[in-house]
Amino acid sequence: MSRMTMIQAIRNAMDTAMGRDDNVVVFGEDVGFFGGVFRCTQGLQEKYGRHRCFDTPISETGIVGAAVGMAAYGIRPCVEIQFADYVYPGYDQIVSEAARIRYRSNNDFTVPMVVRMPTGGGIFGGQTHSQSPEAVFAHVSGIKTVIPSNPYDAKGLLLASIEDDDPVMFLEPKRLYNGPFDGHHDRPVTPWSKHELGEVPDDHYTVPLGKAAIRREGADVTVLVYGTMVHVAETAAQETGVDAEIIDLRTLLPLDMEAIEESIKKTGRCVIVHEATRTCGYGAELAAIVAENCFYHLEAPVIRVTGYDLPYPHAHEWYYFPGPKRVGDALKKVMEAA
Amino acid sequence: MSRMTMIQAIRNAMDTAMGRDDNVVVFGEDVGFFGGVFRCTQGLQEKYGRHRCFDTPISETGIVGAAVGMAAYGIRPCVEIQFADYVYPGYDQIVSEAARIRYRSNNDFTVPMVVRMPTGGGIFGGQTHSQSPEAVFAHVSGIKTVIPSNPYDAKGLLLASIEDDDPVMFLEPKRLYNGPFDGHHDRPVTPWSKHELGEVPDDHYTVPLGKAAIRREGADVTVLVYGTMVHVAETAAQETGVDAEIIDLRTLLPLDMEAIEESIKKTGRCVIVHEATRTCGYGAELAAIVAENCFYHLEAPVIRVTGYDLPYPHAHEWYYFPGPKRVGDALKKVMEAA
Amino acid sequence: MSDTPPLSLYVPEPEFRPGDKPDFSNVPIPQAGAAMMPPVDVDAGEIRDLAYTIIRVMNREGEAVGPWADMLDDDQLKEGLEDMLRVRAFDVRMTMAQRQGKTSFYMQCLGEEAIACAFSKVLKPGDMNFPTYRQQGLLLSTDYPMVDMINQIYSNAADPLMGRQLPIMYSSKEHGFFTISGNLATQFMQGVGWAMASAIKGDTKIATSWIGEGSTAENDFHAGLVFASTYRAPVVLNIVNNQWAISTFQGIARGGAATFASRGLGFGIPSLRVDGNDYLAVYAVAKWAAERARRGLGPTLIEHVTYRIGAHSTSDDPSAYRAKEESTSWPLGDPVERLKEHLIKRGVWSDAQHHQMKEMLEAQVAEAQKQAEKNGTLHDGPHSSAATMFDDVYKEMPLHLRRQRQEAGF
Amino acid sequence: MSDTPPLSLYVPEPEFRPGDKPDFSNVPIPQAGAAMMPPVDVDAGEIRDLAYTIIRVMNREGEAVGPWADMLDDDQLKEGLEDMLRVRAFDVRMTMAQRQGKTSFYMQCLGEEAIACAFSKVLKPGDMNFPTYRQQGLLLSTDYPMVDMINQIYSNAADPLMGRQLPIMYSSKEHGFFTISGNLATQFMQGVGWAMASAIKGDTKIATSWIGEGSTAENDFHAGLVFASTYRAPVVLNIVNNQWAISTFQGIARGGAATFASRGLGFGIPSLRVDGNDYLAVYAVAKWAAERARRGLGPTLIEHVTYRIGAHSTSDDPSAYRAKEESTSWPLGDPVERLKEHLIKRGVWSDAQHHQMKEMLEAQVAEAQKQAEKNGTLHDGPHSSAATMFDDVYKEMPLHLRRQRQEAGF
Ligand SMILES: Cc1ncc(C[n+]2csc(CCOP(=O)(O)OP(=O)(O)O)c2C)c(N)n1
Ligand SMILES: Cc1ncc(C[n+]2csc(CCOP(=O)(O)OP(=O)(O)O)c2C)c(N)n1
Ligand SMILES: [Mg+2]
Ligand SMILES: [Mg+2]
Repeated sequence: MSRMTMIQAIRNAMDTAMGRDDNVVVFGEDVGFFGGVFRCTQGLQEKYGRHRCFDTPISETGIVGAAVGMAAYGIRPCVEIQFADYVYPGYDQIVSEAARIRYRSNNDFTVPMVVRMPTGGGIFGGQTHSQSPEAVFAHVSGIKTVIPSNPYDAKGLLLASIEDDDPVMFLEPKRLYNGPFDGHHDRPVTPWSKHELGEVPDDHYTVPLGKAAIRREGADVTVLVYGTMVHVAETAAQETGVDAEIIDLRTLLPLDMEAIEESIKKTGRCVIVHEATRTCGYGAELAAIVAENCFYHLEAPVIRVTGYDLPYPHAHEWYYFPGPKRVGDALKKVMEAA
Repeated sequence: MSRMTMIQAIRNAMDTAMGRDDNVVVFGEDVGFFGGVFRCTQGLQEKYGRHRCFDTPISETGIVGAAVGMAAYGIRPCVEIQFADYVYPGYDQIVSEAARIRYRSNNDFTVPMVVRMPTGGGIFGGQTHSQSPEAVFAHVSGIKTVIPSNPYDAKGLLLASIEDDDPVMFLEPKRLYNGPFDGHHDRPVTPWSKHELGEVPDDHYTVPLGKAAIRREGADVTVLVYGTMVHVAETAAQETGVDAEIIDLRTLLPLDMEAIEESIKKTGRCVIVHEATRTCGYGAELAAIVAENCFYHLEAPVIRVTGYDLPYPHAHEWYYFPGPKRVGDALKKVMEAA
Repeated sequence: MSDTPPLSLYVPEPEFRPGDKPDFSNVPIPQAGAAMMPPVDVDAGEIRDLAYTIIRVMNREGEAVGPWADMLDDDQLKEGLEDMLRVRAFDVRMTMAQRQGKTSFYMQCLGEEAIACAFSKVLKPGDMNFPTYRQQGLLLSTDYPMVDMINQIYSNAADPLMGRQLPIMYSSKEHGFFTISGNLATQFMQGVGWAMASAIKGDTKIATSWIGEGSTAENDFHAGLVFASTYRAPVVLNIVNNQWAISTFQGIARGGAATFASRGLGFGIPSLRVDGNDYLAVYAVAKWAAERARRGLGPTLIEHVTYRIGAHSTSDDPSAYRAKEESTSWPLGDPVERLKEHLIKRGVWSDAQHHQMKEMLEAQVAEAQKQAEKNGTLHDGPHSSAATMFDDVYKEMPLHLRRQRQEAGF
Repeated sequence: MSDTPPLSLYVPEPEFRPGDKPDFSNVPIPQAGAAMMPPVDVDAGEIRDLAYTIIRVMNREGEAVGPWADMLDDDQLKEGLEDMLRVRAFDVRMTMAQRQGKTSFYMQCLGEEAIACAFSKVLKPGDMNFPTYRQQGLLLSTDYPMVDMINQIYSNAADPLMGRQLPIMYSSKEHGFFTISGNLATQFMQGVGWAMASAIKGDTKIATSWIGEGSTAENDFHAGLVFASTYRAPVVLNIVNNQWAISTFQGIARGGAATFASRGLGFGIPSLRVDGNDYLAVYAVAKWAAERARRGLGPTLIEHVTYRIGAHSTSDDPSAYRAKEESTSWPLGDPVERLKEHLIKRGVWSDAQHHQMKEMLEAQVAEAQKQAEKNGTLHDGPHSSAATMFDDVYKEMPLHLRRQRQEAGF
C-alpha cells in the first residue's frame, strides 16, 4: 500500500501493466521523454524503452488509428489524448473503427485498446481544456466508457481497461489529479494523502468495469454521479444534511443498472449530477433509465444538475461549475417534492 | 404548388435560396456536375455556375472547415455530407469550431452554415449507410439540429436553416426521399404524390426552427418522434387503434419543449421513438425532459422504442428497424400501465 | 503592389463529359523500360523523378524491357493471368447476381485487376493487407475460398460475417485481409499502426495500406504518411489512381500540377508511380517496396495509375458524368490483354489457351455461386439467426444489450 | 527475398537533451542572398529547390544581399524593429502578470517576433489572418489597441470577449484577426475556406493561414493543402517551424528527411522555406506570396524556420526536456538583434537609439497594463456580468437556455 495521487495511481497502473505484459504500449503527444503534460507517463520510457513508450505527432486521428491497427495486430495500446477536448479529430477512428471492428469482422479482428484523456473543468482552462465529452462515447455501441473518481479506482479501473478485450475510453477528471475536490474552489486544496481512497495497493489488482460503488449509503435520495462530481455530491449531502445515497457509477458503459434500480427502489428519489452540458448528456440516459425502470417507485421528479448548455467560460468558471450549492439545492428540492 | 418528392423539395429549397441570395453556395462530394449521389443538387451547377455549386475533394474535415471559413467571410454555405455516417471526420470542425465561434468571439465572427446529410436506414445500406447520429449533434451547444419528415417541411425547414445565422445540422431521412414509409418494408412503396405533405409551394416560405408539428391529435398517449419514424408511428397508431397524439419534433435543437409538455399534460403517457441506437440517444433527452417537467402528469413509465445498441446490421435490417409492430406494442404497453 | 482585378474561384473540370470524344494523346506516357531501378535503401530525395514518371515494363509490342523486367517466370505469369481472369469472371457474375436481386450491392474492379493480383504475390503468410473495397484480387489470387466471398455477398446462412456487413466488405485475418470499412481511408492509417506493432514486437511481418486517389484527400491518408515516415513503419502504402471517385475526376483530389505519388516526398518517403495496368511493373515495384519494408528501411508510397472501367458500384451509372469512350481511349490499355500478349510474345501462350482458361474460370465461379446459393441469398434467406445480431458488439454481452435482446423477443 | 532479421521500431530523438551541450554546426545554413527569386507566376515544379533551402537576406555582417533584398526603406525597417521590440516588451510584462496571479495563462513568442511583424506589413485592410496563439505580432504591429489585448488576457470587465475565452485567444474582425481556437490546426483549413469565399464573391481580399510545425501532423493541415491547391485559393499558408511542439522536437512531426515546406510540392503549391529570424527575408517572401494570392495565382506555402526560445506557455518548463543552451546556440540568431545590426550597418541606427526605443516601448506597455488593470484582473475581477455567459451561444437564446439561465438565478 502506498499513498498516491491520481496521477501516481494512473502511472502506477500503466507501469504495472507494462511490467506484466510486453504487449502493453503507451504513446501520445509529449508522453515519451517528458512523461506527458500531466506527467502521467513519467518514467515509463526510461523503464520500458522508446519502443514501448513514445511521443507521437500531433494527430489524434493518427494516435487512435495507430492504436486500432496495433490492437488488431494483437498488442495492447494505451494511448493518451492530451485533453478530452482534443479527441474529436480522432472521433471517426473511435466510432467507425474501434467500436465496430469486432462486430463487423465477426471476431476475426478485435481492438483491445485504451484511450486515456484528462476531462472536466475547474482549472481555468477555458472552453478547450475543460470539456466532458463522455456522452458522445456512451452513445456509441461497441466501446466502453470509464471515469474514475479516486486513485484506488483509477489504478484498478485502468488495469481492468487495459486488460479488457474491447476498446475503452478512459476519462480522467483532471481536477482530481492532485486531490479530491469538494467543489469549494475558494478553500484550500486537500491532497489525496488525506483521503482513504488515496491508499493504493502497489501490486496488481483490478476494479471491474460495469460495477458502481456506493460512496455513501442513504435512505432519502439516490444521487447518480461520477468523476469530480462524486466529491461535490458528498459535500452537498454533508452540507445539506440530506440522507443521500451517493452512487459513483465508475463505468458509464457498461452501466451498473442493477445498482441504480435497487437504490431508487429504496429511496424513491433521484438526483443526477454531471459537469458536462445537459442536453443529451449522460444524465439524460440516466434519467431515462430511471423513468422507464423505476417509475412506480419514484416519489418526485428526477433532477439533473449539470453544466449549462454553453462552452465552458473562462472568467465565469465558478458560476458554470455545478458546485455544492447547486447540488445541495437539488437535494433539498427533490426532498421537498411531494 | 407542385407535387414533389423530398429530394425535389430539398433541391427546390436550395434553388430558391440560391436564386434569392448570391451568398448561398452549395458544395460537397459529387454534388457539382453529377448533382449528388441522391441527386439533391441536380441542375444547380448548370443554373448558378461552378463557383456556386461544385464538387469537393473527399474530405469531410475540408468540407466543413471550408464552410466555416466561408461563413465567417459572410457567405452562406449549404454543404452536403454524402451520408451522415461519414460526418465524423468533420466532427471536430463542427463541435470545436462552427458551434463555438460566435460565443468565443463575442459575435465578432459567426457561422451561418448548413450541413445537410442523408440519415437513417431501411435501404439495406449496412452499418455505414444507415446511421442516425443526431444525438452527437444535439449534445453540442451552439449548433442546431433539424430533421424533416416530409417534402413540405423539408423545403421550409431547409430555407429557414439556410437563412438562420447559426450553424445547422440538417439530417435528411433517406428512406423518405421518395415516399412516406409506413414501416412495412414488404408492402408496395407509396410515392409522395399521394401524400398531402408532398404538396409544396413553388415560392419561398419557411417552416420555423424550433416548432414541432402535431401530426395526429390524440388523447391517450403522446408520441415524440421525428424523421422516418413519424410515419411509422402514424401506422402504429392506426393499426393499434390507440388514440395517440403524434408530435413530429422537426427540430431537435432548439426543441419545442412547450408543445411536448402541453401534450403530455393532456395525455399523461409518453412513447418516444427513434431509429438511432438507444443509449444516450436523443430519446434519452426527451425522456429526461418529460421525467423532469411532466412528472406529476405521468400515469405510466415513459417507453423508448429505438434502434438497438449495435451497428445497423445488413441481413437483419428489418429485425433492427423499429417498425410499426414494435411501436404499436409500446403504445399498447403504455396504455396498459396503470 | 497595384490594385488587382477581382478574384474568381477556379474549379477544375475533367476534359471530357458525356457526349465528348475523349482524346488522351496529351497524357504523357513514358516509355516502358525507361525508369531506373534504384537500390532499396536509396534516399527518397535521390529518386524524386520516380514519383513524377510512370514505371512501365511491357512495351507496346508486348515485350518486357528495362531494369524492372525479368522478375517472373512463365508459370508465375500464367498464374497472374489466371488470377486476373478469375477476378474478372467473379465480378461479372456478382454484378449480375446483384441485378438478379440476390444481394443489395456489389463493386467490381474492372480494369484494375493487375494491381491487387500482382501485389499479393510479394506478400508472405502473416503479412496483412488493409484494403479498400476494390482489392478483391488480394483474396481471389490466394486460396481464400471463393464460395465464402459469395456467402458474404449474399449475407446468407454461411456468411462468415453473419450477415452483418455490406456485401464485399470481407474480412480474413488468416488470409491477411483486414476487415473492410465503409468509411474511406481509415484503413490507410491502421495499416501503419499494424506495421508499427510488428516492429515493436520485433517480428518480421509487414503491412500494406490501400487507398483510392479520391480518398487521399481524407485525414487518414495524411496521418498514415506522417506516422509511417516518423517511425519508419514496415508498410507499403498504395494509392490506386483509377481516375475517378464516383462522379468526381482525379483533378479534384489532386489539385495543382503534381502527382499523388509526389505527396510522399514531403515526408521523405520513397515514392513511385507505376503503370497499374502492367502486371509486371506492379509486381516489380511491389517487390521492391516489400523488400524495403522487410529490411526495416521503412515505408514506400506507390501510386498505381489505372482506370476504373466499370461503374463505381451497382448503385452508380457513369454515363451521367463521363464520356462513354473514356475507358477504351485510356492510354494504358487493358491489364488482361496486355499480359496475354506478353505471354504470347514469350511464346508460351495462345488465343486458344486463353479462351480455355477463361471458360474454366467462368465455370469455377459459376460452381462457387451454386454452392453459395445453397446457403441462401440476401432477400430469400436463410440468414444467420436474427438473435446473433446482438452478439459481438462486445466480447461479453452487457446487461443493457441482454435486455434489448430480450425485448426483441430472442 | 531471403529471411530478414527482426524489425524494430524507429523513434526519432532530438540530438540534445537536458545536460547536453548543443552544437548545431551540422545544420546546413545556406548563404544569405543565394536563393533565386522567381516570378510570382512560376510553376511549383520549377522551384522545388526553394522548399529545401532557406531563403535569407541578411548576412552575418548585417548586410542585405541577393534578389530578395532591397524591398524596405529605412523608415519601414525602423518600424519593423519597433514592432518586434513592442511584442517582446509585451510578452515580458504579460508573462510576469501571469506569475503575479493577474491571469491564468500566457504564451509568448520570444525569438519568433520577425515572422508575424514582417508578414503583417504585406496585408491590406480587409485581408484576414487565421492565426495560432503565437502571432500576437499580427496585432501588435497594427493599430489594434494593446489595452484591449490586456483586457482580454485579464478576462476583465472590458474584455472584448466577455471573459469567455482563454487568455491570448484574441479576436478582431476589424483588424483581420480571426478568433483563435484552442484546437490546433482548425484555422489552417478555415483560412482556405475564407479565401475561397473571397474568390467566389469576386472580391480582392486574401487570407493567411498559420500553423506550428508540430501541428502540421493534424488533419486540417492536409485538408488545407488539398482545398487550397484544388481551388487555387487566394491564401498564404504559413508554417512556423520553431523546432518544438511543447516537449516534442520537430523530428516527430517531420519524419523522413524532407522539410515541412516540401509538403506543399505534392500539391503543386509553390513552397518556400525562409529564415524566420530575418525580418527582411520574411517580408520579401510574404510579399511575393501575397502578390500571388492577389493576382489569382493561388496559394503559397511558406515554412518560417525559427526557434521557440521561451517556454511553450506559462504552464510549461522546457528545462525538463531540452538542453539549456539550445536557444543561444541556435544558428539563425535573434531577429531583433539582427535587424538592429542591419540598421546600424545602414548607418541609420545606434545603440543609443535602440535603447531609447526599448524604454519607450516598455513604458507604452506598462501604461497599457495600467489602463487595463482599471478594468480588473482575472482573479480579483470585476468581470462582465455572469449572466452574460448565457448569451451568444446562439444569435437568439433558445428556451432551454433561458430556463437554464433562470435556474442559475439570472
Ligand atoms: C468518409 C467517407 N466519405 C465518403 C464516402 C462515400 N464514398 C464511397 S466511395 C467514394 C469515392 C471513393 O473514390 P476513390 O478513393 O477514388 O476510390 P475508388 O472508388 O475509385 O476505388 C465516396 C465519396 C465514404 N464511404 N466514406
Ligand atoms: C487538437 C489539439 N491537440 C492537442 C493540443 C495540445 N497542444 C497545444 S499546443 C501543442 C503543441 C503545438 O506545437 P506547434 O504546432 O509546433 O506550435 P508551437 O506551440 O510551437 O507554436 C499541443 C500538442 C491542442 N491544443 N489541440
Ligand atoms: Mg478512384
Ligand atoms: Mg512548434
